[in-house]
Amino acid sequence: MKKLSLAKLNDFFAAVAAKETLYLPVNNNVGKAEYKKWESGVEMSSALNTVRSAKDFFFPQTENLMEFKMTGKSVEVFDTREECEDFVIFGVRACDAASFAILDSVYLVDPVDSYYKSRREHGTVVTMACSKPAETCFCGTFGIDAANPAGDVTVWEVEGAYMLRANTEKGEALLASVADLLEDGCEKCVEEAQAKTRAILAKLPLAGLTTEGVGVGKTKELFDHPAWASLSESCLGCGTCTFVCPTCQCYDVRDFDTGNGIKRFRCWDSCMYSDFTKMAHGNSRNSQLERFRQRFMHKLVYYPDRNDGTFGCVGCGRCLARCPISMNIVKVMKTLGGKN
Amino acid sequence: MQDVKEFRPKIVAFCCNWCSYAGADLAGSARLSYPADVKIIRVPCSCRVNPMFILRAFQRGADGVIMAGCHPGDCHYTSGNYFARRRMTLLFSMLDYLGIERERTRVEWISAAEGAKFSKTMNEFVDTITALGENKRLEDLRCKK
Amino acid sequence: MNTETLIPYVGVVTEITQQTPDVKTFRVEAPGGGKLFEHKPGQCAMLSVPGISEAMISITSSPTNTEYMEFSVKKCGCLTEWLHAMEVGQMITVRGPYGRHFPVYDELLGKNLMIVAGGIGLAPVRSVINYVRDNRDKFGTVDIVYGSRSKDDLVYYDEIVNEWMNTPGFNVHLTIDNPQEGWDGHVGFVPNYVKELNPDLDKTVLMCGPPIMIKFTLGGLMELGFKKEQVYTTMELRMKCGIGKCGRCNIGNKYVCKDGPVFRFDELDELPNEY
Amino acid sequence: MQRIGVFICHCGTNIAATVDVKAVAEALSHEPGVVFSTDYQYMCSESGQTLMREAIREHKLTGVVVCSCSPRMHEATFRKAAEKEGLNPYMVEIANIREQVSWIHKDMKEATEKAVILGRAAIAKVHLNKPLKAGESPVTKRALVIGGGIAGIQTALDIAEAGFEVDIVEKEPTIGGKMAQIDKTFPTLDCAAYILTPKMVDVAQNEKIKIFSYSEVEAVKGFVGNFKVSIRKKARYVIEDKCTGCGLCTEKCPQKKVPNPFNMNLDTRRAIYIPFAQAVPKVAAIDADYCTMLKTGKCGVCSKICAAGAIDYQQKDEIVEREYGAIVAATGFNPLKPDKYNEYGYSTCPDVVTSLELERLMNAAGPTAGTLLRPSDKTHPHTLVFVQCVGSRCDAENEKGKPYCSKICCMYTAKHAMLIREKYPDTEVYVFYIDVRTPGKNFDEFYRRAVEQYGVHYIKGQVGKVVEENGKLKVQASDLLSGEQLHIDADMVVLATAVEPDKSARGIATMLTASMDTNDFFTEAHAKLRPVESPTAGIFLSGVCQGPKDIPETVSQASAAAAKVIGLLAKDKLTCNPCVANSDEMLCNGCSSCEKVCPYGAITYSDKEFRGPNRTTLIRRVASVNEAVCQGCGACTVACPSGAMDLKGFSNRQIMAEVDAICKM
Amino acid sequence: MQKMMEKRALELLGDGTVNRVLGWSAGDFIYDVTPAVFKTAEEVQDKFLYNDFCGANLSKYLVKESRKEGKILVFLKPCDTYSFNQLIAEHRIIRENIYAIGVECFGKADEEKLRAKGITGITGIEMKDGTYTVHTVYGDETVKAYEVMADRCLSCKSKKHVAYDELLGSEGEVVEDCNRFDMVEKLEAMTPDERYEFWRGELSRCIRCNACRNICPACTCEQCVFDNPNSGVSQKAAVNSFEENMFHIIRAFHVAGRCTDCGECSRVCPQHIPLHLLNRKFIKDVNTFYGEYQAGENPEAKPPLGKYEKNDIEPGEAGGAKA
Repeated sequence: MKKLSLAKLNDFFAAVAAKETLYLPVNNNVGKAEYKKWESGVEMSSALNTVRSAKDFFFPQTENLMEFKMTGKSVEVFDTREECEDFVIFGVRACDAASFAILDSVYLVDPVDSYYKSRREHGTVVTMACSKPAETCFCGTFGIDAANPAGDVTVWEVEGAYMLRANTEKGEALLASVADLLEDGCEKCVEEAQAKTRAILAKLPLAGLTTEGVGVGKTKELFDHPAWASLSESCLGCGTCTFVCPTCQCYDVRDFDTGNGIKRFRCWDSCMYSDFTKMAHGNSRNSQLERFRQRFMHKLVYYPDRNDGTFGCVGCGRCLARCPISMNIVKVMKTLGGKN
Repeated sequence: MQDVKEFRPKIVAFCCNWCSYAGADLAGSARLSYPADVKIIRVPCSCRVNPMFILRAFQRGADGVIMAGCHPGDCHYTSGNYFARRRMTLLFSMLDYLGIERERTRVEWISAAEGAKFSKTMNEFVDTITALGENKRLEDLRCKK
Repeated sequence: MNTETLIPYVGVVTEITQQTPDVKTFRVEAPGGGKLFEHKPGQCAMLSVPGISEAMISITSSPTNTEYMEFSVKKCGCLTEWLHAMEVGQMITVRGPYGRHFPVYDELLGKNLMIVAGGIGLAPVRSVINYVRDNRDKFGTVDIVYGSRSKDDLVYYDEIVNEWMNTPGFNVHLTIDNPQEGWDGHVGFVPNYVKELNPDLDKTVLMCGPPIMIKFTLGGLMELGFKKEQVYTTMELRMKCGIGKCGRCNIGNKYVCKDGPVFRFDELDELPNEY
Repeated sequence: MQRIGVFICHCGTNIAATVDVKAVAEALSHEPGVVFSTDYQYMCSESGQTLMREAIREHKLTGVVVCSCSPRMHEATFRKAAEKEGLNPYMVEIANIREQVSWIHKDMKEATEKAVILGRAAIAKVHLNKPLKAGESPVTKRALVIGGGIAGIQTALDIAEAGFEVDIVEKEPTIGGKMAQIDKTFPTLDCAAYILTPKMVDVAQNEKIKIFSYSEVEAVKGFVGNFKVSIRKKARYVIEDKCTGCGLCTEKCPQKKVPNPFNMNLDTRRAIYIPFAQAVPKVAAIDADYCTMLKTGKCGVCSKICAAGAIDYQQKDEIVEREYGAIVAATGFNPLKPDKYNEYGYSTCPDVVTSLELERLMNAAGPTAGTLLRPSDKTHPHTLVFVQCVGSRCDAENEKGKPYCSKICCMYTAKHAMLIREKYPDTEVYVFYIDVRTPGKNFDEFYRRAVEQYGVHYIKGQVGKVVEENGKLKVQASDLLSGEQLHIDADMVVLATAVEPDKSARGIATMLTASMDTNDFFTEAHAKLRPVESPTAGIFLSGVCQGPKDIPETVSQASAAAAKVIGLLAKDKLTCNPCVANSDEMLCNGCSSCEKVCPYGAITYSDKEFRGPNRTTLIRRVASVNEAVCQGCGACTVACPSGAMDLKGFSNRQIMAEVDAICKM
Repeated sequence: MQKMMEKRALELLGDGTVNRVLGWSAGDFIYDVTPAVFKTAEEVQDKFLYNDFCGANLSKYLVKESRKEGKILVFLKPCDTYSFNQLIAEHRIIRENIYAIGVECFGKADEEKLRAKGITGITGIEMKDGTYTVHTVYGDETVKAYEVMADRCLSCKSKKHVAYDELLGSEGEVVEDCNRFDMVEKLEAMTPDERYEFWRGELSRCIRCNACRNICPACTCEQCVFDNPNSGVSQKAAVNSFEENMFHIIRAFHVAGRCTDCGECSRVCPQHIPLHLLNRKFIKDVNTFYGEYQAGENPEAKPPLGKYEKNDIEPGEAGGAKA
């Protein structure tokens, strides 16, 4: 455990940023937190979390995959990816940190997605324990401890200082590189801070939310559940929940004809979109009910089925705050039998 | 000497078949020149010009887009240019509102008999766009070499 | 397998055969000749014309063919239209192979097989048929029940008549939906024909065709006493990435492109009913 | 993937001198889909077309791009050639590398580059072209002629002669037009009335011709072969069928002080009148502005004396709907009113007259019964000064006049001068001119007779000022040849005022959707090759409405227009423009946005059943386009937010493909 | 109000006038209200809610719902009635299948404004006399309703219902000086460079979730051009600044003259982009150039882009550098 006096916070950021790109939550022009590159003068946001999740760092909304040149009947392929450089993300919350494991379970299993892998290898995640969770938080439901997030380094804020704990080699290396700014940390202070946070977590309205009714082996039982009709009824079929979700990982691959060649890129896609499963000979999910069901079944049943019971949701609460019609995974879980 | 390549704008001109395209033909017959930077796309009527085409041109690298049609009241289809006029008025105002240079887009009414006006308009427009320089605010970097 | 899974190979189309009015078979080779990669019967590859689209197409040639791969494509949608319009010498991109193959290396060994196919559905199982022909000693008898709307819609007709029908141990049963001049073979739908044929229960069935055919054939087989464990099918669902990541082909806890497209019917029972 | 052939035309040296045609052919040969690319001397020639047809056959072309002159010139030529070879004509696109490249650019490199880019755009478009099939529409076998002057009369007679029905709509109570007002005609000096009135009678007697006199075109709908026209028959308060034209009413009407426009308001007529003795139809009309009965309800003289009982003070304007296959504009002209030319004193001095006024003053049926008398004091003028080009050939900046030459003034002035000198040898006649223009059969001879035989003083120079002083018109002028300033005391000054299109022409052009030039003359489809057709299909041009003309020219053009109309009406069916709007029902929302901007009412809606998700059915309101009525403007395509409405031949994708090709870096 | 609405809903369901009720359904927190179709009296009694957080415009749901079997009751706030009328004008909803009850509205609250005040961990809100008492896990907070009123409601254009079968509560008036164009004017007064920076700053946050489009009662296309692979302009993500601009310009253009200024686009934007400022620009321009026009006010009125005047302003005279 190391300690960083908040007075030295800027020096710390400067030192990290001197070696690699440092990203941290910053308030944008409408006062909402988003990850931005640290530069001198940039202040960290005090918001609980960013509007968009931290998945962007490893799974950006759009990314170029390759290019093609077509002349006459011939086709040439060019791998145009840019080399990924080392970077640090500072201030990731427990929920988002947990989401990386979920993304890994998709992108790092065979066949490995090299685009994702490269960014994952080059990124160091510094997490920040929560001290003021919101009513929309329910990470505890999925066994995530907001007071003790994962990540390469974990940070707790205690009076006037950050306590930092390296959890991985990458984390050790990061702390070592700024060792001259750090002092010895205080385990007890961290425990106190954690206790405080956990006390608040227990009082949150969704603290008692359980995963009863969903999870492994529930496919047959839930797929034809009558509640899907009313749950999905007012869904707009937009991609808001998907795009703010830290664990949604579906993508589309598209080609763009620049006039001088074809750029093939991938971009986020949403299973809520009506064309998600549209193919040349039809669409296997024609109604919003089917699409809505897919999204929640995937997170709450199919994913756990494939991943030893781990849920595809980390309880960050973004979809609760952002859904235009306030339909969300909590309402779904409760309707399907979850207790609160 | 600096090795600066002279800026030659790319200009797309949408011309209605009945008046302005014929005006361009007349400019040609009369050998009234205008810069080669102007390339004409023939449309049946100015009302065929979709704002999407104009944005598309900017995306693909145009530096200026001009739409030319029959004089109001002279539309071959009676009313096409009146609708086009409203559409373009609103679109141009919106582009301006977004801070995109107002001068990059223009509408002119040029009749089949106005070869001279066609040539003059195109010369002027090329000058305007050359002075403005490259379109940066509505560019799509993917389409640039 | 290509390490950069999304980056395709470039292949040259060296021969185009018009199979039916809306199906063409494309022979694809590496630019320097030879196959782009090895595959197993039932696997798919992602064909693409950059700027048009990508589509998952089953590899219809047998892995025993050492010179080239073949893809049979039915015209439906912009990519397939493009492919149908192209000429020999055109390059396209190919990546793969993807998906689970028919278990010709283990479970099917020594078995009597019955292949049931409808329309373009013969394409994915053709690789099995020719693999079995080339490894005749490893398998038992092969019954092929194949039907289409009309005689003109039967794919690989010449190959069926000239080669499959002359292969020892092979029994080919062709049918078309409606009577047609110049056709003296069986007339009727595939599911009914299968029932008429009343196959022995020792057969393992590989099935591919339109969903309605699959549904009724399966029902018929169950009635005859077949078990779902004896019946395999291959599913055509639009797959985008082919590597189980993009999420499009997810059904229940399976990804068709990774866990399929070949499934045994008892496995499909586990899945929600949306395939 | 299309198989495209590209053909670069040299157009002799018209293109090849500025554009490296070989380089263009070479560059375009590498474009996707191009399987054949070549250049040729004259693509539009028989052998050029053969070259194209052979290539279509040999290379199994599915699309053709011709880089040549404007598509307005030869698109039809090349499309026809392609069609002969079995290729759908709409698979042919033209890249305009003459009018838009070689004729306006000098630098070969630049011109060649641009030609390549325009060629690429055409290729990109052809890739998305689809074979189009033209529909057919029936032809209403009747023509409408707007204007009953000599142009309209001749056109109508010729059309009727061919056996087709013709309606003439004339805004005045009689046909005859300007020619009826003219005394003698140049260069033969025969009497206008002698040659015009028999034609007017022919018109009246021809069963195929129906005259709507004192009527105006109110609205025009439809399209070539199928026009629907509303004609407003203005109330003339005289029942046409009953009036015998006896003229008694026009003598007994107590309201005598009505200016007489037929005599250029140089005398007066009654409130009920027949414009002139030979009027056709010879039916009286009441001038509502002056009729005491209509204004005050007290009088009724005409009604009382009319034995035929033809007077109807209650008559109202009547709208008649008629259908036509073709419409001829013969709206004619008016002499410019020179009231802006204060220097000539027209507005202030009664003895300054226009040439047409002079015609009336010399006409036996005119206000002076043919004796030339000064309007001011009815005395015989001894010195006359003619001023040429009043309002003609003005600088563009001059807002009073017209930039063009009115063409007929030189000749009629020579005629006037000659007639005056002939009849009144004691008069001195001066003509001030800029140039004397006499191109025409026997024209120059005629002019020379005026100068040589009749001693008319032709002075190249301009009149600066005309002022009235003690009954004389003091004319200040300059003689450009001698450089002298001249002062002439004239008794009369005659202004050869410019010819300008009739004021009604613009409104009519708008209704006909025919285009006009800046001077309000109708634009012809092609200045040389299609001079009697408007660019708008089914609209033809006859007489001065297209540009200044003398009588023989007018008559020739009138007959030419008639020939074109006859050619059109002789067809039973017309091929429609296949480049029409098309609604994709799967995308249509039925919101009616498109319908609101369609000028032809070509879009209708209906409820249709569609397959919804999972075997449900949905009923949706969707648009459909009447292809025979749609003219293909494309207004609907932009009004449609969903992109359901598109235009064949100019689809969104096609235009964007052109944009892409042109802007390509 | 909620009581009255519930009562009418139960009555109309009970007497068979309607077979469904389109309203708002209570959520876990007081503000997370979901539009819902209630089919039974029990559902209404159980879940029906009308409070200061019922901002969602229900009119668009009628595109689907009015095509179903039987009549549906819908509750419409004043601004929703404009969208309702506009949808009728465009033949998108079937009026005969709808029983519309106008409900009064004095402005809706924006929970984002509570969050902006640092209020979090909300466990309940009590609303009384224009004051909200917010219970949170961190203690109670009180705020005045107007402090957290949605921006769109602060510049409400009309409290008048332009269409209904029945009205509950009081009828309001069109707000003459609603100041809704203030921000547009402010932007217009900026230099082009400033405007460009402003919009880049806003639109660059777009994640193309399509929430603005999908909530918009004017965007009811069977398939949006941006979703149609055959349109040539389909986009799935805002790949770069051009595509961000393109999408929002074209979307605004497509709803120009049709947008009723209900403000839903800005309400739902997860990135808080003030999208309504684009629509309002068009509304303001239409008013200035072609005379006052309020979409949805009169379903018979010809839309400004569906008509013209011979002496309309020339494009060259619109916008441009301010003198």
